[in-house]
Amino acid sequence: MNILKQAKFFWTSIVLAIVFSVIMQFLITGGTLNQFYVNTLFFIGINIILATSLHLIIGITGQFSIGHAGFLAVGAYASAIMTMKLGLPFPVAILVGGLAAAVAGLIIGIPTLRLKGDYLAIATLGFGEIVRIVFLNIDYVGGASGMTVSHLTTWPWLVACVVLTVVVIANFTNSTHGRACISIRENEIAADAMGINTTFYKVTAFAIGAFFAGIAGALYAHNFYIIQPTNFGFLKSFDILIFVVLGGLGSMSGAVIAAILLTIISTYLSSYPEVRMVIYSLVLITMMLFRPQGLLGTREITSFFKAGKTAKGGVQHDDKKTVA
Amino acid sequence: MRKKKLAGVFMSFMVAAGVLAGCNSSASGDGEKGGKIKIGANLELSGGVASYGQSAKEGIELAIEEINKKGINGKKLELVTVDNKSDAAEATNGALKLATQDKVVAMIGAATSTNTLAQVQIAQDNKIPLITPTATNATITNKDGKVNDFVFRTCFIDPFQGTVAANFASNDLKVKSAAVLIDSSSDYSKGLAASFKKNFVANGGKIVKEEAYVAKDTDFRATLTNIKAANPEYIFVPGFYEEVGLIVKQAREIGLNVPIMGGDGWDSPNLVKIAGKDTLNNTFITNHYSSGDSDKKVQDFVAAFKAKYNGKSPDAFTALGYDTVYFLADAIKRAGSGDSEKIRKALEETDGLQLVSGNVKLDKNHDPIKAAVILEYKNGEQQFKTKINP
Amino acid sequence: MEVIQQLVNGISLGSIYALIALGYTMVYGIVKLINFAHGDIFMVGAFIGFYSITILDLGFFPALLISMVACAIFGVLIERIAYKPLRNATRIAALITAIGVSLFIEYGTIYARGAQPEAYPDGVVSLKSLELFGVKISGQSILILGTSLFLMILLQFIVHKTKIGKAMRAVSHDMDAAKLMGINVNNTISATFAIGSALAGAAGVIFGVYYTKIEPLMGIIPGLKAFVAAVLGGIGIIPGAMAGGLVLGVIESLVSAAGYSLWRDGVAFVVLILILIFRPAGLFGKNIREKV
Amino acid sequence: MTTKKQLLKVENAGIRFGGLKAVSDVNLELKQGELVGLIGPNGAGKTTFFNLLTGVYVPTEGSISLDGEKLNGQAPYKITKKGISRTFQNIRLFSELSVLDNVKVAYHSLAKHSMLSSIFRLPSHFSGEKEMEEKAIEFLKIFNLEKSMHEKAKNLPYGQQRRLEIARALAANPKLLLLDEPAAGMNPQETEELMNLIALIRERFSLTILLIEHDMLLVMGVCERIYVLDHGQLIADGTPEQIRNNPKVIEAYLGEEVS
Repeated sequence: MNILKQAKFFWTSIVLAIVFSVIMQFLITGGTLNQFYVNTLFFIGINIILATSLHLIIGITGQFSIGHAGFLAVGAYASAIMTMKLGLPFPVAILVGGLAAAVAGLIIGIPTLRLKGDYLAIATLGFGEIVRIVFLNIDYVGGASGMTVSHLTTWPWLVACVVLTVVVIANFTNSTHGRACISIRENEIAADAMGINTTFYKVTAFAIGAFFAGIAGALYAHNFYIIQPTNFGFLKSFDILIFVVLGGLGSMSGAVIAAILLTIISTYLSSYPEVRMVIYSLVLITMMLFRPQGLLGTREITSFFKAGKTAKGGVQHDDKKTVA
Repeated sequence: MRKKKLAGVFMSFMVAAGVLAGCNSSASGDGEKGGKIKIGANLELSGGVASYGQSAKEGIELAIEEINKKGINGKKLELVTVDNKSDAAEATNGALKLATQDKVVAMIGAATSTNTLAQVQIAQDNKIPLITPTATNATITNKDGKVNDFVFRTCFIDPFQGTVAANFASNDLKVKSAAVLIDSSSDYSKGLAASFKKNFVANGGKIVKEEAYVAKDTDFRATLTNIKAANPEYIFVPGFYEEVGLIVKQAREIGLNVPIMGGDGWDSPNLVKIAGKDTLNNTFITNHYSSGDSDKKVQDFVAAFKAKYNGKSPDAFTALGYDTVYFLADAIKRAGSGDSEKIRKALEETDGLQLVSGNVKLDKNHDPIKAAVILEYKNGEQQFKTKINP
Repeated sequence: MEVIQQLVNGISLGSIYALIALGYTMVYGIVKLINFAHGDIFMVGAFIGFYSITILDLGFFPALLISMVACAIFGVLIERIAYKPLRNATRIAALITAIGVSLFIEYGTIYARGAQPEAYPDGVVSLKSLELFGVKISGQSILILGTSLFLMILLQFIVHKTKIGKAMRAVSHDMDAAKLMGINVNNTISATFAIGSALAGAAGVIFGVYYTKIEPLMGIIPGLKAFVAAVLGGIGIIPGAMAGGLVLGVIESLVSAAGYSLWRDGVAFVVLILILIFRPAGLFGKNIREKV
Repeated sequence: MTTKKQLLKVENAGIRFGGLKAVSDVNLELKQGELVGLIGPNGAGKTTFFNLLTGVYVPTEGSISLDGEKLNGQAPYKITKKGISRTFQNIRLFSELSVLDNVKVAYHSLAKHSMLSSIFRLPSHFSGEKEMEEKAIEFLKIFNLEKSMHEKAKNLPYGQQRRLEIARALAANPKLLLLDEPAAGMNPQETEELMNLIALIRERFSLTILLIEHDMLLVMGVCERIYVLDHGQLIADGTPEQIRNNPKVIEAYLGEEVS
């Protein structure tokens, strides 16, 4: 693709994003959107960050991690300590949240990423639970009863973080480094034989994914007033995993759309408490039965508008050994 | 290709915004309209502690049904329930929905402290009274010495129960050594344990062992074996009946036969079912009322509840949920309208209101002051031992 | 003495994990699916046992049997409806479906009967407790151990001596080859789900008798623990699941005994991760090299 | 040719899996620019030997060195960077990636732009990616694959997939190219084209090539020297003519036609 055109489109997208967020900002401050919608938007934004960050790990690099809530927790707690205990400004907290989660990603990634498939999944699941239990036992952050956090997440910060996440992960994916990650997903042995430092890229993808999950954690902590270890159990990890798989493994726009849709569905259903989770689970089951490849399959949403161009990414669906 | 993904993201954003904006236009108006007063309930109806929220909800619904038979100031209560999935984020979202979407005049808060704390700021910002039936964290009503003027609770957090229990252990049971087993996920449990320890030691007793568990644990044998090894004469377990039932049962099983005592969190017929009648002998609780009490209020509540829910017995969450509605209804009545500010003021002025869980008067922190009674379990029945006024 | 008491505690707990873990491991061995709904079948088993005892007024063993049969049927239904159509899809799709099924069972039960706990009646099993060298072993512990051991031996017998057991092993070894050899793969997989679910159902009833309290979400944590146990022992390996369950139960008891009950689950997961790193195929597993 | 510099030296290399000796005591030397064949009956350990050379397996005995530098125990990607690149017996393309991207992946270790430059789309990213793309297309042209460069690799016909694998291996800029049965499953015409191609790239990139092949005709036709592996051990080496007449080789292939 023409490089100049690519750059031009990149900047157009950024401008569009700014225009969109400014309009939304007006709607918010003008009161057209009430707090409930604003908060739902915040929730969607946080989920988008989580979905794209896990997409990088599972969808692109093919490393089956189901402990993502652990990174969310690390980011949430680290950032909350920054603002609530040390009195540092929110931007610093966001950054620290991301970095702390990235470090956690490195710590868990380096020993476990040599594991494959289900074993990696189990190890990451265990890691997520360990993180939760560690926070449960630290009185400094309130132990089991949690830690109250001020509401500091604002729309501009949210948009900035979402855009940053999406742009960084998209840019990473669409570069030789992203291709290296995809090659690991497609065939690790061949990738190795082609000179790709597979360990390095697996750990890198893991750390980048963890970094953004940590940022999501910072936004989460400062939006919902309180954080508690039980909020970050393995069921939370499953929620994030569901975004990625339901959207279509390997499709970033799929993950984003799934995050948006499922957040809206779940919010809408909260008014029907009796049947909420029953319907939600049925939606999940039916979706997977009728579209096991996810909403968008391996494609990006743009490939539906432009024919004849192969999409990048996606895993083979005929090969059972690829994933998991 | 990358930018196309971005385009996708923005499009999705737009779609989402569109959907949301669409909903907005259908938002309902005032909370007091057409002879109805809208109140909201934001409870744990799914997720980890769904049993708490569901119990509370049953009590709330029963109370509303009863109140609507007569009406308040000629109006009826309309309940809007949202499920917070036992998750703070969802609780925030739910509270915002109740406050800004359904425009309720008052909200009944979550059953646990976390999920209630997630709503406190919203109640304050939107100036809508929030009453939690069972959340015990002190900071809910009073943060850094400042009272959250729109936030109230029906349950009892006063360390008074711990004091009463400690005095009872020292003076009546005449024990010198005690073990404490705390539910570390509950501030209520921690608070009771702290005041118990302080008073028990002041009375010349000795805490020989301190152990902890987390709500929803099921196997306490190892911990109890540890406690047994320390050889206490008495065990203080200020937890909730779901775990306490198992704790008492397992303690007796491993031959730990000393008196066990707890607080109002024990109070549930399910406690007897879980622990068993015989095993529950030689256990004591502090409570605000005694359901074996001939108190008509209590008896009527239990009977009405059983009638509505096919013979099911109410538990502490149900009773407090039920009480919360009456607490609120009383305030609405006195406020004379569905105006949130007036309701807030009326709630604050509550004094001597007779509820199932006792006679309620609020202290300056919006926490109720109730008398305490000590009850003993004998063959599965609560027997009144003594009553202590604060 | 105290240590022995703790070991007894741990083994009782562990044998429940082991019973649940068996189902996990069998299903994984044959369709390579982490069946997250398995813990919920355990919960359903506990409730069926409860209703058999309270409403039908049955004793422990009839209730156990009814629960096992009902769970077997339930397990097969789940497999046929939710998993079979996905047999050729990615395994992650099947995993998400399993999560969906798990949520559906949990919240379907809550929808049907509410989320509040239920308590097994007293005296379902009236066995005297045993005092051995100052260690008190409750009658229920002995019953649990006995029943679990019996079921495990029965399972070993089924897997190794019967036709269906041989078919299971063949299918888990190589599904396509088994198909070529005339084995009815669908039925074999269903049988695996049936047996695994029956064991979970049995575990549910035993759990109910031992711990009294049952509730719709009770399957989540034991399910996760049993899964860890299956991995500890080497997932797909039947004796491994038993050993893994017992080891996990004992570890948990010892950690609690050491006074770190809040770290109990953490230690279990740390052990899990260490095992995975240093012996990825589990205690009983063989490392298999990928062919290049 | 005989005066050329030695490139690969394998001394007493071997590996055992548990008690099983899969390959043992292999001594082998390749000089720069040579095209050498490695043959042997099924299960003789040919692919295992390739795996030893490329670091997939770590030799349990002996040593392997390239250009005098010891390779034992190095990670596969490092060995690739040092100049050994390979194809696989069972094709291992990145099947969901486009043909072009498959080649670009192999070119990755030569990329000049850093991860940060890609993430922030700095000028070096664009120039780096551009250079990569041009190079990759160049390789595809050699293999006559440029027309289908935007196809997914898995959608290529079988013969083209084989060719793509070689193109990809070549893009990693090897000194030594290891081809594991490149003609497997090809018809005679395709095989011949492939052989011409191999000769061409060998000239053009001054490559040394080690070739595993089942098709004896092909091996005898193009290779200058041949090593024969049986039961994990080298049983013979020499010119095609010598191999053809070696009784040990005939014995090893007993039942198989040595054409």
